[in-house]
Amino acid sequence: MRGSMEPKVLIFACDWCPGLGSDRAGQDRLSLPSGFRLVRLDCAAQVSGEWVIKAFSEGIDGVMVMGCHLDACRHQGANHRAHKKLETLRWLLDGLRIEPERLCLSWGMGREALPFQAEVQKFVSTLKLLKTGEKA
Amino acid sequence: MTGSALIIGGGVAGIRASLDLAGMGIPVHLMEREPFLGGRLLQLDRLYPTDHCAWCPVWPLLRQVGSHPLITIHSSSEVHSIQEEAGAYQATIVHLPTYIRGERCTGCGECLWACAKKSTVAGREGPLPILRPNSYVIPKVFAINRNLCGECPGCQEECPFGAIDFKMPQETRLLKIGAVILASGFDPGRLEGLEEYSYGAHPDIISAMDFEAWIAESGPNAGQVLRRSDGQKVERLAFVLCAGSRDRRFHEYCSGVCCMYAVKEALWACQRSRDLWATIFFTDLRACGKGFQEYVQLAEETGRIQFIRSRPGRIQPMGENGALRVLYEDTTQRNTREMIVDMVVLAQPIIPAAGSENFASLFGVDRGRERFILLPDDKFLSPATSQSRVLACGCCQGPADAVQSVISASAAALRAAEILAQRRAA
Amino acid sequence: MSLKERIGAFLCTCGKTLGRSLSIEDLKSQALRLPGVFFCQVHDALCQEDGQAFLKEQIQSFHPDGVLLAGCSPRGHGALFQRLISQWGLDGEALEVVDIREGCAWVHADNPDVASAKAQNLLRMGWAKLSRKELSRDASIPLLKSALVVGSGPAGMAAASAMAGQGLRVYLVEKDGTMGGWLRRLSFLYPSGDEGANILQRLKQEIEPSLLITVFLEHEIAGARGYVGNFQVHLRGGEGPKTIRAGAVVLATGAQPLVPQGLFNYGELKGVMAQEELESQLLRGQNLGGTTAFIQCAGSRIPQRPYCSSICCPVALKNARLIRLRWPQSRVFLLYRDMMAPGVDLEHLYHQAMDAGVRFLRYSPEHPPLVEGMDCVQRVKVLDSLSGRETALEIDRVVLSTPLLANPQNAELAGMLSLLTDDYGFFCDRNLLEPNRTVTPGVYVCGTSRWPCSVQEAILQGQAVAASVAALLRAQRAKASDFGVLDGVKGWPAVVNESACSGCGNCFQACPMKAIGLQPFDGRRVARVNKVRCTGCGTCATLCSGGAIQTQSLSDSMAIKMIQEAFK
Amino acid sequence: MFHSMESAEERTRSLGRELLESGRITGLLSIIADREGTRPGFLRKPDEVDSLVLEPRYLLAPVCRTLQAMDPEATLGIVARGCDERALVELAKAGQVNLGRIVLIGLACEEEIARQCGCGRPYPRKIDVGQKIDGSKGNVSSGEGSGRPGQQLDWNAELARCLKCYGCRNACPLCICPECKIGLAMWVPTGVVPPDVFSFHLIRAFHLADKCIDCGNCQDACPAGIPLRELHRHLLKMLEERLGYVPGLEVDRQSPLFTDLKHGPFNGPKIPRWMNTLGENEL
Repeated sequence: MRGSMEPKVLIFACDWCPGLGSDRAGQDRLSLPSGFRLVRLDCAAQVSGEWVIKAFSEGIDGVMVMGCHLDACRHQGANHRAHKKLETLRWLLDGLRIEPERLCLSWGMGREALPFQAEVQKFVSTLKLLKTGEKA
Repeated sequence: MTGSALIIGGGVAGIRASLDLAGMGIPVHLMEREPFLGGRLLQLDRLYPTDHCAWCPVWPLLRQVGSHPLITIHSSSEVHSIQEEAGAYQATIVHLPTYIRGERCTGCGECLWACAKKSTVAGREGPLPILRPNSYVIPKVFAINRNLCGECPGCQEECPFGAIDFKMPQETRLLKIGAVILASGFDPGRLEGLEEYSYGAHPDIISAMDFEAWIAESGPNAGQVLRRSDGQKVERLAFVLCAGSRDRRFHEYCSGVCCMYAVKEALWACQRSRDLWATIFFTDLRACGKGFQEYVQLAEETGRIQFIRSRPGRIQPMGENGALRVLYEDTTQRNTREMIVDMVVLAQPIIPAAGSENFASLFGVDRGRERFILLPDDKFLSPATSQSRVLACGCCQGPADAVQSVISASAAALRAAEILAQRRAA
Repeated sequence: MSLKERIGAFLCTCGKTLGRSLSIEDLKSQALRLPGVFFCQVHDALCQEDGQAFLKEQIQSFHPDGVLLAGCSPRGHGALFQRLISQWGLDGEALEVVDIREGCAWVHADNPDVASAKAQNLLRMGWAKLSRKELSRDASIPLLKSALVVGSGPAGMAAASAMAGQGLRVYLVEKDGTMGGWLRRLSFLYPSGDEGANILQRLKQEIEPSLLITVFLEHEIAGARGYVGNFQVHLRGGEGPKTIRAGAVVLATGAQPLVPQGLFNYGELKGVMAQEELESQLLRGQNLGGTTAFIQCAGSRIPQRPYCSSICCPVALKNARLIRLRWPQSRVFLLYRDMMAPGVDLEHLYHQAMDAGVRFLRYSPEHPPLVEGMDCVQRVKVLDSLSGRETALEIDRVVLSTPLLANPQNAELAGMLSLLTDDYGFFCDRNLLEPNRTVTPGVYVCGTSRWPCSVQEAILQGQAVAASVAALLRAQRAKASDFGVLDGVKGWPAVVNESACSGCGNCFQACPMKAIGLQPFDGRRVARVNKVRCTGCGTCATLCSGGAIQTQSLSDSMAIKMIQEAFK
Repeated sequence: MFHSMESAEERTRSLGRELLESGRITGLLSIIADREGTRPGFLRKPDEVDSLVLEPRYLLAPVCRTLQAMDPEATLGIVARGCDERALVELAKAGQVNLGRIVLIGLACEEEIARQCGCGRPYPRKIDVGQKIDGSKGNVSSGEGSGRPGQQLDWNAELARCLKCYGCRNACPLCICPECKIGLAMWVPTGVVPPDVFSFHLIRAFHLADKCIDCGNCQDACPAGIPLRELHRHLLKMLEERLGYVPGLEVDRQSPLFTDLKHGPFNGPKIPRWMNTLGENEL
């Protein structure tokens, strides 16, 4: 896979909204970028910064965290904390001059097939731009 | 085992009631006219005032209903007849064929794609005859709507499991029932009667239920707010409340939930298209539930939703697919005005579901104002109807939102449990 | 037991349709290459009877300690398979369902190579997760068949009698000397027009004779400990403190109307009264002839109290009509902003009031009515926003419809039972479709302590709560993981490794469910998870630098391994 | 200069003596110099106080934590510079020290020391000794070299020098975990030098993101002279700009990472605020 243009994307998805979105995308037979792997979670708040960091160190190009929309978290706002925490990590990446765009937070957009597809495609195209930027 | 309960209607009220009853250890027969459970709630996109998607709070309930050992689901079924004997009912339930064998279908969707490709019904517009469970509703199997189906062998050939069977007979089941809970829900009332709003004359004059489906993320436009006539972005949107309710010509009562869902739809429309302005024509803005006033405030804070106390006198299409002219009197300014909008949403009344009439007569239950099921005791000590062993909850006994429905459903379930316990004792 | 040595893999081809977009053979060989996987079976439809039979036969003949199942999305049949394998003597958690249908074959149908490669990765990820899954640590808790009801208003009484009807032992705690709460002070009830006393009587008749209900009058809650199934609630008052053990707690603490001090010259002019004063006058059968003006939204729907108390309009309608009917000579004006009469019955009440000759004037918040008079009220000036005319009404009395305020006690109770209250002090419900449940399992809320509601709705809610409690306490025991964010959703509690815990309290501060505490452990403080409250959101784990607290559904080691396998 | 230095030391000693004589404190924690050399010391008797010195600057907070762990009942006096105080505050938030049993002698840093440290806040909140001087605004210099703003650094080159000696971690007053993740093979591959940028440095920095009190110990401890402080300064800047939070200032102010977007308790099902939060990656 290394060197191929298709970015490697790891998606951490809360099973409530985005998990449903991914299933619906399948049921509608939408075509999605080939390079993504989806990990189902009980809540987006389960994603720890270290996982994201580890993913990067394992050579994954981009990590996407998808959760329910910000005030509809089943766990009384756990995703608020997740949002801040991962935002901090983005600042940290920025500080080390690693593109923070590699970590994408998406709240509440992944519930339906089409928005899910749109989110993933958007992220993948961003990553492609980054790649070409590196090449150039 | 003593008597079991029959719950009529697989909407959120029926689901809640059956879960509570089963939880109390009482076998439940849950009967739904449609092939799938979920009722009206699953036709909604979002719920006010928390803006949760309608699906998320429901699917754990559905999953429980689907897997509960004490709950028997009779989908696409109807009550054929009732015999009363010795303090119990003998119900005959007709299970209409879905032409897809539940035990064989895995929901792989092959038939759907086959149908889309091969269907012999030439030039058919609109929906496919094959109904797909909208991601894991219960039961998880597909169904065929015979009225739309041309009975070509297309899907049969494609189905890997031979689940499709056009010869599927209709089954009748005999149930012994100790108590009945009516949860047959509501139907959106017809709007054709209101000439002044020329509903049907113009594609952009649309009912609220349709509008919600139209702008839903899962809807045909993936969440964009477009005109039905020419697919252009909607920039000026008008909601007309009390269209057909609080109106002596049609329904004198207030449909209870329109104010709030209009606000909700306005909010979501505004969120989904950044350059949309909405006007809500109201009579009394009945926002009197937990968090409702704040929800209305939220709408006001957007600055893109204005509230006008008025009931428009006329809605005129300007040309074939042109814009719409709304003539109204602003009752607080006391002057008649007109407003040109791209789309008008009519908040249609909530009326008892078509079936409820039938059920009422079957069980000999009285109906009160406006043909809603009558609760003589006014729910004061129980949600019992004129027949002591028949209870009612949800919208069949008056307009109710999701919260009120589940509350009345649980209360009905409790009462049913008491009735059955008395039978046990007797 | 951490690493699974005997994993059985099953591939479901969904009627060979998956074979079209990905190579099942490669997938099978991949599976067999995975450490610990000692057999791999392919089947066309595991979810069907024959498939289930096949699964059963395989599992019971080979006795794997973990099952790796690749097929449709776990959301599809995951719960079913879990139930099945737990019936066949395996831990339901020893199952990992890998979604190679929705998330792989179907979305990459156009590109079989990609789909196959991805399916293999997904399978490896599933294996990684399964093989590192600890045996689920859960707690089994006893469920006492008793419930404690706080407050004996209509909601509390209804709940108590209904729960007793379901065979539960009920303790009804009331801070006053008699039962009934506000119901005692109400004359007639809308919409039916029953007498309040009559309803109260009927409720009492169900409670007093019951052997299962103990009523503690003049008692209050002093403190509460424990969790669902086994709360210990301390009472004060009466003849000394006592402690009640109950499986569930029902809060029906009610609410009280705002005393409109300083509003519309209340307290300064005679004849300006609050709605409940009018109620008692009606009860006493006082003469209310002459002219009456009702002013709605007195102290509500204003910036400092923005909510609508929702019962004031119907109450005013009911009383206004009552006055008109009893004293035909009387004149009654109703000054409102929006007439909150939703539904069939209330709208009907509205019409009845109109027909009875009540005059309605709509005022706008910008121009509230002016109440005038010397020491006794004489006139109300109001600008009718509909006619635009300012009218001065010569009146004998003004009735202010004031909102219900949350019981000040609520905050204290919320603290004891770690509940959430909204900005106004009413209890928060857990979820839109579970209106009477709180975020604390086993604690329920009904009536006006949740939100202002009519007596009728309060009783209904009381019965609704009773149904939930009866269902909850039916079993002898329950598992901690049964209490997730919603009923029917598992909430696997987080687990703490005390030796690695620094006691820094990040988890305890951040936990959105208030499920974590700090407690001594050989000389230091370490985090302790309340297994019932915890819903497994994982916030704690992500904020623990030392990795001392972990979620069971996806621990760090599982996650890392999955990440490493994702693109192998 | 030297004169005022003298008097600062004298003043500190007299304060320390008073505290010891009054019996308010069990002992005084400070830097001491005697024939055995200069080191952190714990003075129990008033007459020992003569050995107290102020230089060199050395972070005493971790020592204080150790002492309290040994004897929780003791009340400790401590000569605290700004960094000491901030460290103690953060440690107190993390339940590691008990401020109730600590008496601070607030020491404002001399200009020279402040400059050497490139300290942004070279003074405690309550100053008993010395004059408050403004901290340096800009970025600190790595070593004595000329200051370079963090954004311009070539981090790959900088971090390539890392020897993985864990000096940065060991020197950090706020690294309190019994098991440190960057020591575990699960997180940081063992036997790789320089360590993988992501796992080693990012995890370390991330853990301190909302705790770092900018004492500079990590950077001073680094034998490879990696300007680690630049990284933390950047984080602190963002933290202050976006979340209005500065670690180490108030004991009762919890880290924003523990709360909702709208600070304060989340009130269950409530009115959504998606209007300004949905889909945005900015706070």
